[in-house]
Amino acid sequence: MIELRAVTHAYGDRAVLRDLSLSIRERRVAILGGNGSGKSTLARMLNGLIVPSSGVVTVDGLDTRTDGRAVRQRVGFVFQNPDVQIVYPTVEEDVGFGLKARKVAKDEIARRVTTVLDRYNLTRYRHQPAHQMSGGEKQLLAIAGVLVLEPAHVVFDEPTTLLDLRNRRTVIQVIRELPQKAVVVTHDLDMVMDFDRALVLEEGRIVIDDVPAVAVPAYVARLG
Amino acid sequence: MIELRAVTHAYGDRAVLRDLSLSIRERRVAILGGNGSGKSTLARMLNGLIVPSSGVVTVDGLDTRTDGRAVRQRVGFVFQNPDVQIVYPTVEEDVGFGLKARKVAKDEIARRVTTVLDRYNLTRYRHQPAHQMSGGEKQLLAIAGVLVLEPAHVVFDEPTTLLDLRNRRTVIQVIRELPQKAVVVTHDLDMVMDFDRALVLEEGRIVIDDVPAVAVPAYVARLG
Amino acid sequence: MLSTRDLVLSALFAALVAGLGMAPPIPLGFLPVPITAQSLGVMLAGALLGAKRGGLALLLFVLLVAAGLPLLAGGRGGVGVLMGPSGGFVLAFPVGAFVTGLLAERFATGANPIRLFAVCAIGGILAVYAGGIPWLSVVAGMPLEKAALAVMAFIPGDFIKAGIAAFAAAAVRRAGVLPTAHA
Amino acid sequence: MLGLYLHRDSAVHRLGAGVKMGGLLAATLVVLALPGALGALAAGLLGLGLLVAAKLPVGRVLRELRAPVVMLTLLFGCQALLAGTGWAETLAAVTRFAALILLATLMTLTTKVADMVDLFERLFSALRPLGVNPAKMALMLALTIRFIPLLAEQVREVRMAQQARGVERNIAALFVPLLVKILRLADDLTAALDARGYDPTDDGRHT
Ligand SMILES: Nc1ncnc2c1ncn2[C@@H]1O[C@H](COP(=O)(O)OP(=O)(O)OP(=O)(O)O)[C@@H](O)[C@H]1O
Ligand SMILES: Nc1ncnc2c1ncn2[C@@H]1O[C@H](COP(=O)(O)OP(=O)(O)OP(=O)(O)O)[C@@H](O)[C@H]1O
Ligand SMILES: O=C(O)CCCC[C@@H]1SC[C@@H]2NC(=O)N[C@@H]21
Ligand SMILES: [Mg+2]
Ligand SMILES: [Mg+2]
Repeated sequence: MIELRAVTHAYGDRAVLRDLSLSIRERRVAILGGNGSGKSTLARMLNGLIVPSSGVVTVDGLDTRTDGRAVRQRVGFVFQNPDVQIVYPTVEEDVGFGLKARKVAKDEIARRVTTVLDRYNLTRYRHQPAHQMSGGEKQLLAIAGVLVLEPAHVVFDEPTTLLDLRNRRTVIQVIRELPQKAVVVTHDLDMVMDFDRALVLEEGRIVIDDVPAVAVPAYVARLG
Repeated sequence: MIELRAVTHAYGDRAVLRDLSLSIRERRVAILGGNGSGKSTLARMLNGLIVPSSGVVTVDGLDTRTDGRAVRQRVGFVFQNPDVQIVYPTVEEDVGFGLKARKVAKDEIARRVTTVLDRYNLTRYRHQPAHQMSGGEKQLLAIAGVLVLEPAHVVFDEPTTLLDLRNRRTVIQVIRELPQKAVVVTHDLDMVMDFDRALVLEEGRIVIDDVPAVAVPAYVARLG
Repeated sequence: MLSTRDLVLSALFAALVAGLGMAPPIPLGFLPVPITAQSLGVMLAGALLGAKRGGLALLLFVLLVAAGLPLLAGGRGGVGVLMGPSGGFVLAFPVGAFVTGLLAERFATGANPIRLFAVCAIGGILAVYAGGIPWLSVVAGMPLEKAALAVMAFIPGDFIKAGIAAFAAAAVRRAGVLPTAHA
Repeated sequence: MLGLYLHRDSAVHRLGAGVKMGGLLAATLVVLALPGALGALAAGLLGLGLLVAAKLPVGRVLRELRAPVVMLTLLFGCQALLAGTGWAETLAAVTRFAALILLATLMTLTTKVADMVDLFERLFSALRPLGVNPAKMALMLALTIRFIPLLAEQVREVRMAQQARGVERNIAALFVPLLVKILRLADDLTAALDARGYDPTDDGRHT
């Protein structure tokens, strides 16, 4: 469970999240909202990449401020731009990076990398430079690099924005089948219709919090 | 009119456009296609940012290879990633940048910048650092920076990808009302339904060329 | 202690120096050492990242060249090249960036391009030449004075580079995206 | 483009990074110690032999040598013309350095970055008493290699964006946005490393 208590965040003197309190227990939660409403800031807070200016964020009881490291072990994060997420030059090495950082044994790394590459249809790129892959393939690689660590929760920040129809469908399917709990920030309303819950942010406040069947039309209506 | 004759393009030994011939006279033309199909390469060719490996591209009779500079004065370009397009630290300076490069008088610059910021709801950011804006705000800024130059044609490379519903609607409306001719690369099929023509690329070839009412369903069907 | 951000910044600027190697080198004619854009990277790394991270960035670059990556201008690399006549300059790059950074942290923390220029010239030219000249003299079997004199041919180009570095560093400082020098 | 790892199933590929790096170092010293032409010949033959043994595409690898050879010829050739160094000596110098570059290229083409970086990590652990953190050095080396194409892409994009906005050639207008972009990119790259479980306080000791 992820919990926010009276969370406020400001960059300099610009407040972007205002007094949020929230518990996330559902399997699939969408975060919607306009540009600049604070979605990415909130998403990064869920695994301690950003710690709140005031208030507390906990993940399964761990405080992101004091247990950042443990929290990041539990919460995977997939960025909007896969380019920033790729650390090692070739696909195989990159997927293995997180495991290496956790001191997993070499042969165990090789085994888990093989499994995950296979799952996301990346096996034929195994020894290729990651930077030569297309946008969609890079996004899958970024997801593979996170999921190989088997986190308990995964946060996605606009995972489908750069993708074509086919790749978008693949990623939506991947998220749908994920055994983990997932929080997805997106502007793509269609993809969240079967989620368990949708939050709508406006100027750093939650203005709608409901099932998508209610929240999405309400959000669209709000835009006028 | 934009014309391509027997255009081929390769990066190193990787062919991404293959023998394209094409005249664009319509007011609104969409370029569709999967990730890596060559859309951005084609779009960049329309104002001479990339010159073809072989073949000729002309804009209103000017060859992009020999008259690149004049062509770029006629054809504005909005990039997929607004970050690359922003030159100056603050919003106001950045929008004025292109005008300054064209030696427009100072008070005229100020006037036009005011108008364009107003049109795109950016007035309140006028004196703020551009790189601290959210993705969507930056996209609007990038569009403003191009349109303030009043080019004869505008090419957009996925202009709505980072935008929320409201901004997306704004940008679609902006493109709809543009007095200029526009070529739009996009994965957003809804936005091109009222265009005059849609081209679908596949592995560097045009596989569909028709009005959107025909081309879009055919493209979706092709994806299976 | 290096933060994650420090690692990333050093690696990014090491990559920037490698990228500057894509600009074609210009042979001087009377010396087997080319004019290259890479010493501009030395100045930028020092001026923008400070002594520690800037020096580290260039150290990474040198290590990768030593490991055989073709990162020197014109696609050269390997220990062989480092042991060649121009090797002393390359080995002095980290020192150059470190000195530039040290001076920048002391005397050019603002966006004053003249101060930044002076700092880049001392670190990026003096310190780099101090390594390059003796090495050249030994490897090419030239008397030290002759080597020192020949190397003066690089000065005009290096002053231009210091000018570009100073201007760019000043503008970046104004943009307010600069990481603090001692984070 | 960067002559990075090219996967093949060969004995040369399977050799340990340490063996290859040590071999490269030894070969370099020998070549530089031998009289010019002899050293070049020895290194050239060794290089060609390894090239074939590694099952690499010979034409492509030799093509990577073209730019450096042109460069070396200009460098040493001009010197022969102007400073009166002998032609034989010039030829020897060019071929010697070309052969050494070939050996270095083979090293990078047949060794995975991760293995090379592991080697550096082992070497650097000797410097631990001096306060060097070998794991950090290793990660930075890997990151640098990863960032080179990323940066090349940024340069291309910034150049195009400048042109699209009517500025054709302006070094300042290239460097300022490029540097701003790099520094901003650093934020996201840092966040991404942290998100992937990298821990900067980890001193790299295997416990
Ligand atoms: N590092 C930063 N420094 C200063 N301001 C920032 C920073 N990051 C974000 N902001 C500002 O905070 C606000 C919220 O940003 P955030 O990225 O969370 O929005 P978002 O909802 O994800 O928007 P988008 O849909 O465009 O991605 C924006 O107005 C943005 O300009
Ligand atoms: N500068 C470059 N060097 C090498 N290859 C490139 C370069 N730019 C693009 N490519 C490759 O050319 C192909 C076509 O790229 P392009 O950017 O035109 O595709 P696209 O249709 O715009 O894709 P997307 O929908 O993902 O934006 C891709 O496979 C890409 O990897
Ligand atoms: O690529 C190499 O072999 C090393 C080149 C070193 C060039 C030195 S750096 C200082 C001076 N200024 C130049 O332009 N070239 C030399
Ligand atoms: Mg966001
Ligand atoms: Mg594209």
